[in-house]
Amino acid sequence: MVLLVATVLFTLGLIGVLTRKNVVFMLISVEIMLNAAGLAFVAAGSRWEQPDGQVMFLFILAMAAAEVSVGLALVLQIYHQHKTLDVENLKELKD
Amino acid sequence: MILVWMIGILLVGGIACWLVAQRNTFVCRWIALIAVITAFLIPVGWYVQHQPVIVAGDNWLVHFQADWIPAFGISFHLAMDGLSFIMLLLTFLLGVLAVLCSWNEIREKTGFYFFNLLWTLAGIAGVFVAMDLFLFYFFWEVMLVPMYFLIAIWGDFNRRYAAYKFFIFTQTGGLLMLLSILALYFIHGQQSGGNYTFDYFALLNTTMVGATARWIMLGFLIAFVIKLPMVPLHNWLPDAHSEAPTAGSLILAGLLLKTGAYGIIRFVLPLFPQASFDVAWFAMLVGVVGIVYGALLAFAQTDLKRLIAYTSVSHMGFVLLGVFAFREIALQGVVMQLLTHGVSTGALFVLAGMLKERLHTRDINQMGGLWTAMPRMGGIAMVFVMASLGLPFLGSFIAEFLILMGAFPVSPVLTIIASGGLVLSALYSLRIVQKVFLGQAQTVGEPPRDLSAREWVIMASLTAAIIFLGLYPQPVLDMVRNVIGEMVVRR
Amino acid sequence: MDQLLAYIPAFPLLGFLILSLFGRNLPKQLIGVIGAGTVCIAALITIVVGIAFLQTTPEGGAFSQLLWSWFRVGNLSIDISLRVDALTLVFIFIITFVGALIHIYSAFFMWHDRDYARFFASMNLFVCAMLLLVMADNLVLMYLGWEGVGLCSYLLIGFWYEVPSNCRAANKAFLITRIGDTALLIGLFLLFQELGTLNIPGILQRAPDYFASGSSNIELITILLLVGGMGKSAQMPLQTWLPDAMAGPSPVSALIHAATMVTAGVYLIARMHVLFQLSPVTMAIVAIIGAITLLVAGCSALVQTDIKRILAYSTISQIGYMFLALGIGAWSAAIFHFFTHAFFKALLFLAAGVVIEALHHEHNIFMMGGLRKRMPVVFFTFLAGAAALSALPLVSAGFFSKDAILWYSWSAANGNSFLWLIALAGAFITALYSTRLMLVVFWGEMKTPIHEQPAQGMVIPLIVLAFFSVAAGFIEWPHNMVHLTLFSDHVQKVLPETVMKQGLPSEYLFQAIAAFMTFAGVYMGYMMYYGKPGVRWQQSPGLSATREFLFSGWKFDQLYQFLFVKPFVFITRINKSDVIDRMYNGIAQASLRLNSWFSISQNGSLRLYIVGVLAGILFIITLQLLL
Amino acid sequence: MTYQQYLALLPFIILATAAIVVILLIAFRQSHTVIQVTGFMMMCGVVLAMWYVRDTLPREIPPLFVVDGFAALFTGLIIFSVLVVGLLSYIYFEEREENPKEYYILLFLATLGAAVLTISRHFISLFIGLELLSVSLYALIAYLRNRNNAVEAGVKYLVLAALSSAFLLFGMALIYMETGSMEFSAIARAIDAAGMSVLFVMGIGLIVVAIGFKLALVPFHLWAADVYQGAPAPVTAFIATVSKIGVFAVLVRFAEAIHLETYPLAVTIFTVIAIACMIVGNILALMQQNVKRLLAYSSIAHFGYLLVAFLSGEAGVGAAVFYLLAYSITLLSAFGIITLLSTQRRDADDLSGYRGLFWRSPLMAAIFTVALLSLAGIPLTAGFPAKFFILTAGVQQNMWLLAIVLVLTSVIGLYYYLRIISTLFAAPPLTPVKERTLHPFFYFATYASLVVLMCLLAWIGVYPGFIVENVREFLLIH
Repeated sequence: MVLLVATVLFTLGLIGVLTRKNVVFMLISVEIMLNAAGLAFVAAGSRWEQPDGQVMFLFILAMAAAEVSVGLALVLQIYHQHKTLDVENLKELKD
Repeated sequence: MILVWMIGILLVGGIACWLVAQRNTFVCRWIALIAVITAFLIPVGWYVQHQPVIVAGDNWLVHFQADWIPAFGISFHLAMDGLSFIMLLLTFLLGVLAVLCSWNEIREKTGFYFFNLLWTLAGIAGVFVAMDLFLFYFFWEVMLVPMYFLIAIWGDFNRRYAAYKFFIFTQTGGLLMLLSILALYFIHGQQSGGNYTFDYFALLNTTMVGATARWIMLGFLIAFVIKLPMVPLHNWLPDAHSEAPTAGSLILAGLLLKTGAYGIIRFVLPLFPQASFDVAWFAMLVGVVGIVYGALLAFAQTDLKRLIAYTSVSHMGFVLLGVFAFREIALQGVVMQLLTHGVSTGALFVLAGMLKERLHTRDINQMGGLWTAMPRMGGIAMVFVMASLGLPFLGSFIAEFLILMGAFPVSPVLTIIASGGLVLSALYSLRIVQKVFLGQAQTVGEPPRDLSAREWVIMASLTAAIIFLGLYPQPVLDMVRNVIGEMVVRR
Repeated sequence: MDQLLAYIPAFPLLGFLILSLFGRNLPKQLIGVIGAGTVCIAALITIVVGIAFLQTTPEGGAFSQLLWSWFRVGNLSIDISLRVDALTLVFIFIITFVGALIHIYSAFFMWHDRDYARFFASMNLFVCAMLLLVMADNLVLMYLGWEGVGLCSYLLIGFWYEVPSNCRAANKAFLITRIGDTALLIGLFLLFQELGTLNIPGILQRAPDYFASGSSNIELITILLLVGGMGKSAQMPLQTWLPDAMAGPSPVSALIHAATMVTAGVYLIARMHVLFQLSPVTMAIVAIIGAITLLVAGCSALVQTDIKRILAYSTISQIGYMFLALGIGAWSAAIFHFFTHAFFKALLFLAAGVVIEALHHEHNIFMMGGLRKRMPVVFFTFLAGAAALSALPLVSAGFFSKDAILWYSWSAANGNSFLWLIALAGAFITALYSTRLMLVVFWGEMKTPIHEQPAQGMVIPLIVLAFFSVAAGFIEWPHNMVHLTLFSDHVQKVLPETVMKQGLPSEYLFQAIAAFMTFAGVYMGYMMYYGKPGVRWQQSPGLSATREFLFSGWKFDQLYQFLFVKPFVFITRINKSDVIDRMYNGIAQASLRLNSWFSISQNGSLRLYIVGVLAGILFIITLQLLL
Repeated sequence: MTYQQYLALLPFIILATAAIVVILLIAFRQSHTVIQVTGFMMMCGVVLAMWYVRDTLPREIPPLFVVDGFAALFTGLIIFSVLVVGLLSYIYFEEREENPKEYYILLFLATLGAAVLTISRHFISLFIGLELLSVSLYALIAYLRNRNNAVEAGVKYLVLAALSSAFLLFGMALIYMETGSMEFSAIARAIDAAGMSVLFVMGIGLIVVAIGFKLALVPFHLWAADVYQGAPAPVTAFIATVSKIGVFAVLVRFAEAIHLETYPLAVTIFTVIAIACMIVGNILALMQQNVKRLLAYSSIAHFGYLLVAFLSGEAGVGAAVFYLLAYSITLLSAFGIITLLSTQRRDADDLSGYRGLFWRSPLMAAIFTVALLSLAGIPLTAGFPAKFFILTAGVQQNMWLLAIVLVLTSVIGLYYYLRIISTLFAAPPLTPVKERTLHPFFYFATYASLVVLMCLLAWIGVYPGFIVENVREFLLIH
């Protein structure tokens, strides 16, 4: 049941990443996905009555935080350089 | 041990050339020359010592074996029999000439040039004596890379294209052969109860069922016929030959093609007697097609070196015909053909190089009437043109005569068509003489000078070789008799 | 005596080596001495050997000498070894003796040429090769000589290489003969496959009990050999090269394209007579080819205007006679005709050379004329030659040999009236064009001034040859006249006697008819050409068309152009840049296109990349759900 | 935890301290050189430690880690690569205006992450290692933020990496849900007991996605070229070697634990991916004019080859290790050349810049040539035995399809390697490029180390026996 919710959440996040053009929103959507995964872990942990699921969730939180911090730093840089956050403008690197 | 010395001297000499050339290119040339000559003298001297052994006809004259990668049953195993010996002599003879004829042709980057030249020779020599399949493949590749550089750096206008084509064609074949080698390796390993080895003599007594054998054999065969080259896999050859520097063409035509034929004789026939016998008729057919097709193309060319290149396509067709006739006479003829074609076509390429040096063109329509200015070169050219159309008392005749003689009982029709190739060969060969040396002199300005002393030495030695082979081929035939004989009884 | 044989070809070879290596640095006198001298020595040795042979026929009927073993592979073993029997003796005598005369002649004839040394080098090499051809005791060595003479004829036809037409002629000669040679080679393969040897004595001795007479194999072998012979001897349909070969200097035409090389085919067939006797069909073919050739070539000779081309065509037709003789099994007659023909045809060519030189390289007979008074020596020698050619009875060598052929062409077992008639017609034509030649060149008023008389050194060979072309016949008389048959006695040590029909009319009758035809030819020629050279021909259009047709050698060249040369050149031209190359370029193109397609995906858009990842996931998931 | 276990972890502890030490040094305002040298020392320390504890292996540290010969091999490989990368970084960053010090922290953290991956036998350690690696990589890639495209590359990598780790996590969660354990061995046991279910298979699939992303396998390869191009040359080297080695290590370990080769499904997937990698990678590189991108594509292809070894199971591991060794040496020397040639403004990634290099500085060109030949797998270079062993493994398992595809695609690959080589040897442009003489000592140190790498390539190429033996020996420790 909870797994289902997690799956839905995950899918939503995925859709968000796909549809959004703005880097910040993309990051947010990724966060949603990560948390969906976390939720899944918690669910699994509760299923087997183990603490590991929740432990894992903590790790996920930490990692998400680190990731977001780096991500936002990069976003700032992008804004400085491109004066926009639209990923469609990030196309200097290509064949 | 002498085999190791031979190869080692070349490798070391090559590096020495490269290093010395920074200061003094003159010394570097001499180093190269001396290195090759010593390498040449080693087998000769050995022959002078051990003559009786050869006459006695023990197949394997010299052995050298050392561990290399024991984990995979790979050993550094060199051995020489009559066939290898003959090929080695050819290799070093042409090697010396190659060094000589690039004496003045190569102006810049001399050191690196001779490095590549010597390493190519080393690789070729290795191919002729390697008796461990891994080692064989190793040398097979080693001779390509320096050759690639020779073409790509010192080549003619269109060199890069030619170099790619050469390398990629041969590499494709090589990798397929590698696959086959591996397959053979495992099959043998499983048969002999976990004795995994790449050793030629061990693998010789591997038994395989028809289909497997045929596939594995194809892997080897493709690699070798690409080198040979066999129509329709010959397309790398005209470009490579025509773009390479003189010495490059000399080595390509004189030696690299031979490695293909050598491979067939040494590996394909003994390892897969039955399988190769099954494809024999097809191979002979393709060989004959090659003879005719190459001749037609040769006749059409106007670029001298390209013309000569196609003639070797035609001549190598004879090799294919002869090898797969599985007759002693034919196989002996094939060995002769390897020698004589090496000498004669090599000589023609050297001539083409000399002409290019003088006239700065390879287009035969811009030549003509050169006999007046260069009677010596004309005479020499006449000799080798006659060799390429198979005139008796020149070695090529013996070769082609034996091949056809041997192939005739096997397949009269194909042999007759192949003999028709002799007429075609007359067509294109005479065209060379007529376009280049006969007719009205076309060159404006002062006439080109005749052969210099150095060039005279080169051509004279080649001429002597081809005539000797034509009038007294017996030593060669004796030398390979046992090898061939074994081959014939195997199948 | 055996040990002498090697020296016969060795001396010319020596001359060749010296001249080709150092020739450019030697004084002309020395070159001439070496060039002619070596051949003269060879001739002397030949005569010594010949005398020895005639005194005591060696056991086995031949001298033989093994020089060294050439190559031995499996059951094939070929030696470099020489063998001289009665037949060979005739040939080497002609080669060396006539050759020596011609060399002496050329020493003066070529004096002003830039490439004096090259000329003599090639000539010596030719003599050497020709000697090897006839002295070889196995067919491979013979083939060596066979190809060698081909090479030399190529070199000498194209001797004046600045003129492109000469080179073309040389190529043509080499290629057409090469076709024959290849057939011959295949013949050798088949022969070896059947008999397991290529040794001439071996073959001759094994063949009869191996082959059933007329079995397909032997027929095939002999036909292949015959084609080889046809190529060298310029018989139909491979005759077209010989007239063009006249591009070479006159001595060359005399030696190679009249006396010796072109008769190699005759030699081959005579040499292999055992095989030919075993194959009646081939024999018939040989006879017919000879007959046709002699007629066709004779007709062409009638209308040529170039003096050397006339002689060339006449050569073809005379060799036609020899083939006819061979075909009907008149072996000794054929060889005898070769013997006499060598003298008078060489003579004619050399004399023609003198005339041409004297008239500023004028080849057209209608620009000559009136030389009778001015160049008496040449006139008389030429007369002797022409007489022999047209076989004037009893006063010319030609009569004795040709009369024998005419007689046998009816009386021999394989002969018949048809062949006889053709031969007769040939005789008539021969007489006609010989007369035409004589009259147009030597009578009438002079059209081109003479600018030099021949040197003494050139005249002497003429006289010697003239003597022989009169006297050479007297060693072999028809049976019904004088019982003197030295030649056939000699030759028949090797060649079988001619088998005759039964119940024939008297031989005198035939001789009378032959003589009559000859005189008729001469008379007609006299009627047509005396005083008013060739006028009547030019008038009527129908005739001039025929004349044109004959003049171009029955349009054979055009035919071959159309049948072989043009298609071949076309094929090679269209495929100049190797069709197969397209395939590989195609592969390369394909991978490049693939590359451009793939790199579309690398357009730098992050969202596309995400889609890519998603696609991957979907792919994997679906794969999982499917399996 | 016992003393023995601590001992076993010693190398990794040293590695961790390296990062901290650097932080402290920065706090004390030490110069770049000092940091560089210290870092170098620390890395050597790690290697020594590894050598020191070698005899006590294998050692389990339940539940997270296991330190065995396999781990030792891969860690050694990683550390070796980092040593070279560090060396390259020095001269590279000395040229740049940015303050390079923090760079080393990130470098060592990332290394730690990779190292942890090699010893992890548990999802948590796997996850931690992976994230340690990737988070530091985001920063490393975008380190030279003022150079155009660095940030772009960083963002691209970040978004995609985060996405992939989301998949990884979800996959893990599914598996955990299914098996009730996050330990590889336990999972394997659970599967053997219960058999596979849809969820488990899904989980595996999602994990494969993450792994595939990190290894830049087709179709998760699209980021590779851009990131390689955008990142600073040393970092690119790092991504190409260290991170991939670590991830590959954990992949192998996981596969071994759950006997991946026994699931036909997984084998099929990997086969398809491998073939796709070989083809797409080589084709994409054909006409590429940018050396860094080209190397990216070639690395895609090379991991395709590597998968062949991976698919042939136990037999392949040795081959894979050898291949990774040869591959990393090769790539490092190639990137070394790129670094040496890079100027202040931009990395030397344009092929036209290499025209006629051989006649300008033969040694550099020689190194680069050898590297390229090794990538092409030509004898006399390490690449040849590497490719040979992989083929051997493939043929041994009768994976003919893969073997033949490998052969044909490496022929295609030949073309673009030759293209670069012939550019190196082409006639040089008229304008000579100015030589850099800054910091000669480190410059030549790097130069020398590159020469050493080249010799190493040649040596391994001619005499691979030694390496093969040692690798086998190490692999036996478990």
